[in-house]
Amino acid sequence: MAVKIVFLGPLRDMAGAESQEVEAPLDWAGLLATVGDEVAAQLSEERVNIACAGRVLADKSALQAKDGDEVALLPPVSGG
Amino acid sequence: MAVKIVFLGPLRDMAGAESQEVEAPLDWAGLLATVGDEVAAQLSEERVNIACAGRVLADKSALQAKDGDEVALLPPVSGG
Amino acid sequence: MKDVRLLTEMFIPGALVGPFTQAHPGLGGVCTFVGEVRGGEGQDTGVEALELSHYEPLTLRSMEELADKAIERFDLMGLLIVHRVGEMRVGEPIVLVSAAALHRRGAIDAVDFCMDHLKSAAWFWKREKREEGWRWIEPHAGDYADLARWSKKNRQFDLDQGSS
Amino acid sequence: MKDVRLLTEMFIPGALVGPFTQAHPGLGGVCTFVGEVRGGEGQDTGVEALELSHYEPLTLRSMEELADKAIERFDLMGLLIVHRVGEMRVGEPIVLVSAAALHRRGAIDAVDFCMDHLKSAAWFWKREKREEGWRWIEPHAGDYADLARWSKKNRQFDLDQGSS
Repeated sequence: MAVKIVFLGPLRDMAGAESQEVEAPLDWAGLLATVGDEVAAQLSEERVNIACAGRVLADKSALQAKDGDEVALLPPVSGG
Repeated sequence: MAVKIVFLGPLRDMAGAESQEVEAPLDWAGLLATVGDEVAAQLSEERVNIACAGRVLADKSALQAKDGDEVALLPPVSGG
Repeated sequence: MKDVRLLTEMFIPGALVGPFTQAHPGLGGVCTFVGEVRGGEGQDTGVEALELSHYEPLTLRSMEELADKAIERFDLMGLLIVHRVGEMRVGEPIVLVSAAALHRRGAIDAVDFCMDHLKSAAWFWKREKREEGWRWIEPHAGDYADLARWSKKNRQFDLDQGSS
Repeated sequence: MKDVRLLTEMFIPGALVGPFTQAHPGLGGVCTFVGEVRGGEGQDTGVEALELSHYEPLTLRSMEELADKAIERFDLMGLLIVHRVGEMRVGEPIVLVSAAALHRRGAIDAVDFCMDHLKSAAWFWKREKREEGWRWIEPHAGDYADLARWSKKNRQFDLDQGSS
């Protein structure tokens, strides 16, 4: 297994894919290096969140995804 | 025809009647003298309103009911 | 569409809200409040029945005026106000307010506004039947406070005083 | 009774609100908000369809947590939250929140609270289809302001950040 990066909402269009599999482990620097410049720029914005293994990270830069984890990139939401 | 005084809500129980017919014309002093002490005491309270001919009076003491008018005594409301 | 009704018979909220919603294609949201006679099963309130009386020459007209105010103030596409009068049993609906608007804030606020006014500034008088007999209900202090939220002048009543 | 649902198919609000109301005998009031896809007849918005996507590992859980908060905060007897995902046409319901309480204020405020949170603090992403194609929608500044009303700290987001 590996780490699966999932692109949500508008980030999906930006990445040109729904998801991407990368080698474990994956940290913040590794994530930024993997997703391409445009998505990486978005990730640096405060209003874009990251979830790892079903939990939203309070501090994105503390990302430590291990084998089998799903990392979701969550842009600003718009429900209702 | 005369002036019809209509008792609403709890004032109906107090007056012991739904309505009462009196000689026209009827002014504030006449009304107080007609309806009995208990209802008269209620009418003096600010939160009790009076309508004459389908209009709520901004100043109760300005009541001037003429032949055929209906005078409604409106205690504090409780709808919904 | 303004639809204001005083009903003397039991009504089914869903049977009114469905057609009301359908009548406003293009709406963004509909907010509905239904008030029922509290008590009965699971609620030891002791209330057996409720009676709402009103003063016909004023009641419907004041509800119409309330509806006009709400439609203008909250930019509504439609407003439905239904109020029962007469004797009701526990669980029966007393009042229904449904507001249709392009945006949710207008719809929700309009329902809030209308309910506060119907509670303590419309010409209804309520009494409850308990084991010991009938008892008149006055609005609570909380109802007056709710009403005052809508008035800059914080007047206790916001009724149309007519032309007198 | 807490009832939280994510639906992939069209739903009829009345078919859910009726049974929800029946399930709470003794209630004082039920407030319901239904949001629909705006546009179409009489509304020249140009929207042909709407798509709501979500992130399944978070969405339903965050809605459940929102419901728990609202039930406690507003002393509710019951709360129903239904949210569509997938592609919807103009006029179809997107979201339904229905709150049952002993008193109207709790029911109305709970609906207001839940809608504000679903609008800008739940894991949904919305895009619209117009003649020129699909376009992603972000929450408006007004939605953030609405949400901030419920928070003493005025934080922009009020999402559960989990245990991380």
